[in-house]
Amino acid sequence: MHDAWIVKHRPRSAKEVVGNRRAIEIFERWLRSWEHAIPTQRAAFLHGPPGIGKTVIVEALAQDLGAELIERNASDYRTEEKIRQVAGFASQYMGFFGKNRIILLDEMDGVYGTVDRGAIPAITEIIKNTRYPIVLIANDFWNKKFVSFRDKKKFLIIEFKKPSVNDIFKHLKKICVKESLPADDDALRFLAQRSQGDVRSGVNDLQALGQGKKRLLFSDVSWLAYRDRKDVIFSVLRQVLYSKSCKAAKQMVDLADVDIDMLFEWIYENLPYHFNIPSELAAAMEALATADLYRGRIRQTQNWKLMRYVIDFMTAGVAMARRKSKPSGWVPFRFPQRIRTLSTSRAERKKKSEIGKKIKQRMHVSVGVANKDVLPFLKIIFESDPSMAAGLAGWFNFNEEEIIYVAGGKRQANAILSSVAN
Amino acid sequence: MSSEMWAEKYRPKFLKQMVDQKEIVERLESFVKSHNVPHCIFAGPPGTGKTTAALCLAHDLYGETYRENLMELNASDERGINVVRQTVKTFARVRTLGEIPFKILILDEADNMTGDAQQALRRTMERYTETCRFILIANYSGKILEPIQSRCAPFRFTYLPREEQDEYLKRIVKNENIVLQQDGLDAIYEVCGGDLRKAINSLQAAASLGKPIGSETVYSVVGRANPADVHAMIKIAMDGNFLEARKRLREMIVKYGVAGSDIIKQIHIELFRLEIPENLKVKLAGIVGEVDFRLVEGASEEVQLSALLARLVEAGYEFKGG
Amino acid sequence: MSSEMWAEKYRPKFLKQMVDQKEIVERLESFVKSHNVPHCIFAGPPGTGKTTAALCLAHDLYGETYRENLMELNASDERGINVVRQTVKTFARVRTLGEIPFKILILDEADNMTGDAQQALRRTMERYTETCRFILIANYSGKILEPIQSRCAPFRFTYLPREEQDEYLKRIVKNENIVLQQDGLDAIYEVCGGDLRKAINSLQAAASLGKPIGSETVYSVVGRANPADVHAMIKIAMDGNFLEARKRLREMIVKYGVAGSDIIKQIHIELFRLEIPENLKVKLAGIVGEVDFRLVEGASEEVQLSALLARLVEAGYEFKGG
Amino acid sequence: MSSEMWAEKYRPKFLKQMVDQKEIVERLESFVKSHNVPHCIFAGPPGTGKTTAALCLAHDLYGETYRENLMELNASDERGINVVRQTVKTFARVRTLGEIPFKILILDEADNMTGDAQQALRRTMERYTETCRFILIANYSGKILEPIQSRCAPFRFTYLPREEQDEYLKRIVKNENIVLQQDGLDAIYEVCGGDLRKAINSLQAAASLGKPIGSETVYSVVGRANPADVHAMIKIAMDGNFLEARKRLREMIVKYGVAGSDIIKQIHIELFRLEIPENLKVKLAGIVGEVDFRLVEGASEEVQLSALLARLVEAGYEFKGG
Amino acid sequence: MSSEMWAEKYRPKFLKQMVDQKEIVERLESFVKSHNVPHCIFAGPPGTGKTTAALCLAHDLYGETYRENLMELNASDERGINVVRQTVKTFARVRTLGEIPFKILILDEADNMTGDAQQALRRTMERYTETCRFILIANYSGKILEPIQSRCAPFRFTYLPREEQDEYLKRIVKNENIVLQQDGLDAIYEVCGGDLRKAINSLQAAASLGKPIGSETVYSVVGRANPADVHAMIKIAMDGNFLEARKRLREMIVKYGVAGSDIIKQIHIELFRLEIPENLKVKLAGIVGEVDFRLVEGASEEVQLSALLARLVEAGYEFKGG
Repeated sequence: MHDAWIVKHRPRSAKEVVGNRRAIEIFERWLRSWEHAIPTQRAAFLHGPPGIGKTVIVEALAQDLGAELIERNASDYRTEEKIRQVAGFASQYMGFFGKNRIILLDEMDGVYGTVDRGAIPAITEIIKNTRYPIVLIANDFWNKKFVSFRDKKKFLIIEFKKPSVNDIFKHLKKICVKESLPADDDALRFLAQRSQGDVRSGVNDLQALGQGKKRLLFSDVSWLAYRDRKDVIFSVLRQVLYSKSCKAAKQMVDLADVDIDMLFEWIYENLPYHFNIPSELAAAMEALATADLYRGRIRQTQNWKLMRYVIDFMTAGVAMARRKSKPSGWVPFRFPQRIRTLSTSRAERKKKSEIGKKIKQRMHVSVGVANKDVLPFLKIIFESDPSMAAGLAGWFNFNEEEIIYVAGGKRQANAILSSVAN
Repeated sequence: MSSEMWAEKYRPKFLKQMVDQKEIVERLESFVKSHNVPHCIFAGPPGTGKTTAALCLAHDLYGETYRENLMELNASDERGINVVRQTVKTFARVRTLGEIPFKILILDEADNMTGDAQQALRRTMERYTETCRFILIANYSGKILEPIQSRCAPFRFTYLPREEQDEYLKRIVKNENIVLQQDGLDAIYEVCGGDLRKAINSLQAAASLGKPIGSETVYSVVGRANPADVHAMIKIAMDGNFLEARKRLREMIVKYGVAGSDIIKQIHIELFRLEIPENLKVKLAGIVGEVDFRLVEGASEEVQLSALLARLVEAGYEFKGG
Repeated sequence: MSSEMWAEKYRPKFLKQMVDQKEIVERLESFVKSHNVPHCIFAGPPGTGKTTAALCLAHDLYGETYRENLMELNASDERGINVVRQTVKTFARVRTLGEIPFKILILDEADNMTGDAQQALRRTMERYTETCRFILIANYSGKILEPIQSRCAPFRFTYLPREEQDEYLKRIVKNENIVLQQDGLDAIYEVCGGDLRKAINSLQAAASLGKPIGSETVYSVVGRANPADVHAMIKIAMDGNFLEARKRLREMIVKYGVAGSDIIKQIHIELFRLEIPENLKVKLAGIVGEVDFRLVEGASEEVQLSALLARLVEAGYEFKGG
Repeated sequence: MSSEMWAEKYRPKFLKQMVDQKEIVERLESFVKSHNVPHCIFAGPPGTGKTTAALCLAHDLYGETYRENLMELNASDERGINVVRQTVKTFARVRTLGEIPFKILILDEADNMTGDAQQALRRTMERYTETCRFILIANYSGKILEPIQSRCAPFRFTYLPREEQDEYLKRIVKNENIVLQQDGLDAIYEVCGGDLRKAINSLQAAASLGKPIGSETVYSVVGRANPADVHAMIKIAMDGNFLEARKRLREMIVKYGVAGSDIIKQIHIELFRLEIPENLKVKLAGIVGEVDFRLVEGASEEVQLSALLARLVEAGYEFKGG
Repeated sequence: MSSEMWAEKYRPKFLKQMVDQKEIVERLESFVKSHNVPHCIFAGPPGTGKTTAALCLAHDLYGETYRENLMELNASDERGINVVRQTVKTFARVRTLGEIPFKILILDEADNMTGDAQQALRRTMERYTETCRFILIANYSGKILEPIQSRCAPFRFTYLPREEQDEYLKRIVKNENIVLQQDGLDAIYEVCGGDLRKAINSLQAAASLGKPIGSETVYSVVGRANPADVHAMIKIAMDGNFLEARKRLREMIVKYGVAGSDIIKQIHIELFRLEIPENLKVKLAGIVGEVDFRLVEGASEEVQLSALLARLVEAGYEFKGG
């Protein structure tokens, strides 16, 4: 009775897992295929947001299939040496009872990206030779440290999605029955919605609010604080963009408990859609630029008290720019594109600087000059003349990835690569 | 002058002594009743009773031996991954002897933990969930990783309403046999907002002067200028009386022992309470911000404060002119 | 030239020798009488006798052995948490032998301590409160954490009135057998305000030239321009004679060895003594603020000071024109 | 097809191969003859042969083993004081074996070094002057500290005259067996000024298209090599499409890594080519100057430049409206 | 090119060789006679012989072994508290062997020390006053703490008059067997004012080109534009020809390798030589100040200088119009 409900009501078999039927099916089929022979995909990579049962499904299927589950977590494999110790052996030798075995490397997000001292290469190495299925789990599959797992030939990649509100609602209802806690459907539906697909947090909320109650009413749940998720941002945005007073615009930031830098990005992304008169758009952008100026000053001086002016200008400043501007019709709020672009282009920028260093060695210029005055011309050559490009690639000592980058894509690079091979 | 801190002396010991955060207290009491506590996040501004609530919960749960079943850690003190890895594990590993099969670990300022430390914490929470429940205390829950948030029941603490804070202070006043005037009470609220701990500390400092406590005492003790004075000074400046405004400013600096940079902060607050058009407020914020930044860069305080007042006077001209 | 510092030589040794800060001295004497001293905060601007008062208190309390029962620490010297944690603890741990069961620790520039260090200090004060009393010396009490403030009796020191400072200096002049002219005395007050320590130091530096001390000597010794010169330069600029004003400015810089940023401060002061309409002062104050900031940022002194003069000339036109 | 960048392939190896900068070459040759080289500063715009001259000098001096006696360092890649202190010292410390008792260190982009780094450099130059001679390469010698300048023989490189650049290119054209039309040659000069490196790179890129090279080809190559199509972006903004303009801007910054300062320079130049009334140009130039200034202090280049785009949208609207 | 620095080679060795600063030299000679030196502050602009005077004093005092009794430290090099605490102490602790019972420590750029370091210095000066005398060298004595000032005899150095500087340079010219034309001499004074060290360094750099030294050589060697060129450019701009003025500006930057911030300073100087009404000069001085500041903050030179030219064009219109 002392167990937290998320433990107590953890699914014991695959059937009990909420949502993601198709993903579970694919995963189960893959696990079962090991009974016949070792498949070409020796590892599965399950990814998706927290709290939707990724770990749970592995445990449940191990149970269902009667397999021994060897479970390891990030803290166990930060280094190459450790990973070999914990997973290398298990992947090769049989246990005592000749049982089947599943090796689970959970919470891969916790593996250090840059300082992992070879943990990820070691994992890939173990996967290459494993005799038992290996399952990797992470929230953010697109993190660049997982780049080596993106090869679909070698890895079964399964995305887990958020279960529907209805699925979670049903799950919560089941728990209420087991706990003998009568509950209003409204209350449960509210909790289901609020969880935003995070089943675990839904169960947690249910315990926090319901435990010890005779009956769970809508009024018991509605007061509960929101976790910081999009709808909070949306209401702040609306207030910031349409407030009539400085106080109202500023207040939301204090009340809503959101990350200021993130909010700034949201405002920057969405502001232009909500001002249709050029002079007012200019004034609003000006206010934002002023806020940004103070962000820069904070960075430079490390004096955080200046944050108050960032907030003034990004909220009150933006709001006060409005005289008559209205959006043309209903405009949905958009996720900040800049964040997305920046994160997708990070790897590219790193590649560029590597290339710059190679140019520098050959041409007696700085990396900066190389990227500004040499690389653009090199790109044209690589796009237009494969044989000259092949020669230059050799001269600069570019590797395959770098050739593809300079050529502007795999397709364009093919001619160069084959010419290099000859 | 007693050396005991009133903030400690008057801290509630049991949940039922907590006068504020009713809904949260009620939920916590139900945890006690059912002998089951999930991992929790207590989020909210300083002085809203987060730590107090956690301690009361433990007290109610374990009774007088609660100290043995409870551990407080400050994440920002010994920040980083090692706290989590080692101290926490050691504590969580040892089983409790009493009726309740788990211990409680309070992790203060959890939002100051690095991302790595939080990742490690996430794992520890999971592994020791049977023997240890975590209460993470944070100002902003947004700074806590989602996978951890999703493992915790969230509670948001809010500032005490004015009346409740007043009641609290009045109780202390009565007990300590001091005199607190109404304007002193107002000043404390003005300075401390709903931060109860800060309010009690200020009260104690003011009391140490041994005189009836009025607003002037409070402001002088906390080294803040009286908002009414700041307000008046801004108005005088915006009415065009530059020299008088400057005189007032200097008086405030001497009278309250305030640093120029602190005066700027107060001007910033007061400015949004002025009865002037809203867009003018943004403009004034720009002026204040500029001067504030100059001071940060090391410009002369005296010169810059004059410049600030001058800009306010000019803004006043414009306002009336346009 | 004697190597003894007059500021030390003429520092009062006992509370009853202190001529200023009457009210404070009285309260301190009552501590001595009762053989009990609470933790204290001495707040106020530099040179108002804070450290002197603390030393006198100790002297009166312990008599001639006071050095053994007293420790002075400068928080900004070895700033940070370690001072507090270690030095303070070591000192506070050892019990005193005399009649008074506690020692006194003077912590100078306590408002320069980081927040963390202050937190640590708070804990140390709490733990060793029986064996050690703290006197925190600060310019701004507002920069000290409230939990510390609420443990301390607050004292606010203010600038010496002109007459008391003059009297003080005249005593030294007589004793040291030097000649101080009235305009020299005026210049010292002009430069040092009520900061007594600064005044005595300036007097001693001026005396080292071995000549009767007039205003020129004082200004040249402290590296400040003569206000009359600054005043004249501003007037010339505002009369429209830009080139002449610029020439004067350069002369002052060479003659007094003044840095441009210091000239700015003086122009700022003189501004308010000019007989010009207030709206013009407003304008000029804004300009001076701008240029002050630019110099702080490292802009060219010559270019910026010219720019400032140019703005003064413009202002002069407007004044006459409008 | 050749497997080198032509700019390297046709880079002179010996001083006597250098066709340009005659006077400089002569002085350098006299150094070689006397087996003695003072510290030097090579100053001048990009692509005028500064690095080439330094390399040739070393080659002539040491013969084929010149690589061992020469070190190239780029100050903008490894800025800061430590390069100078450590790398330089290590290299300078080891004595050479050959006939010449010193090594040569080429410090490229020396005008990008901080003041502190230059101070350290100065001391290092002094200390190791017997075993190591420095050739500082810079765009502006004025940004190099005077004490360093006065220790160095100054050389000033200037842009190649049109005929010399043409001759150079024609030699390459002949050797590489490509066809360069007269209008192509004109276009290269038009676009590259006297920057030889840029000219050769443009030629090679144009040649890679495999067609006779006319002006069209040159312009298109240079245009493609410049990912910042600022002109188009300005037009889009002035046509009122802020979102599209912002998208373009983001691509330039994020995708192509163009520095904000380069974009704004480009905007400034394009501004004067716009077909809008002069007074609007002046107005916009003022705004560009303002944003340029903020670009340095702000946190995000994109946000600052977006604000400029919004102003352009506004200006476009007004222009059409009025 | 000899590697010896002329500024060293021609530096006076004894007080009696010093041609300038008569009054100061006299006072110093009296110290030598009395075998006693107080702590001193030598204040004044760069290149006025402060260090030279200190070295001569030591030479005269100790004779040929003066190097052992003298230590030179640069406060801004290894700024901060530790220099003072350690190096100084070590040096001051060891007693001298000769007739004079104290050593001399020259602390250059003492006004660049932090307040903390100066505090520590003050204590060190006090403690070792018998065995060590300090000569603090500073540009502005006002930046040295008064408690230090009051311990030191003040000396104020001023710029050399034009004739003395010319004489000095001519002596070198004769000795080194070089040709310096009158316009070269003028240019050196134009660029260096009375800063003798800078003048000698510039002369040596110009001489290294091996040609008779005229004004062009001087300007090009020091990376300053020829004032005549700057003058012409301003005129062109004020005549309304923006594009031509911008071309000239770029040419100057290339030709003389001038940094933007230096061009600004020169524009500022030329401004006052223009034959335009004074009120226009006033206006332009304001504008130059603004742009100077932006450049310091790191704004783009090209954009900001263009903007400045645009403002000059505007001013020209107004001038002719009004």
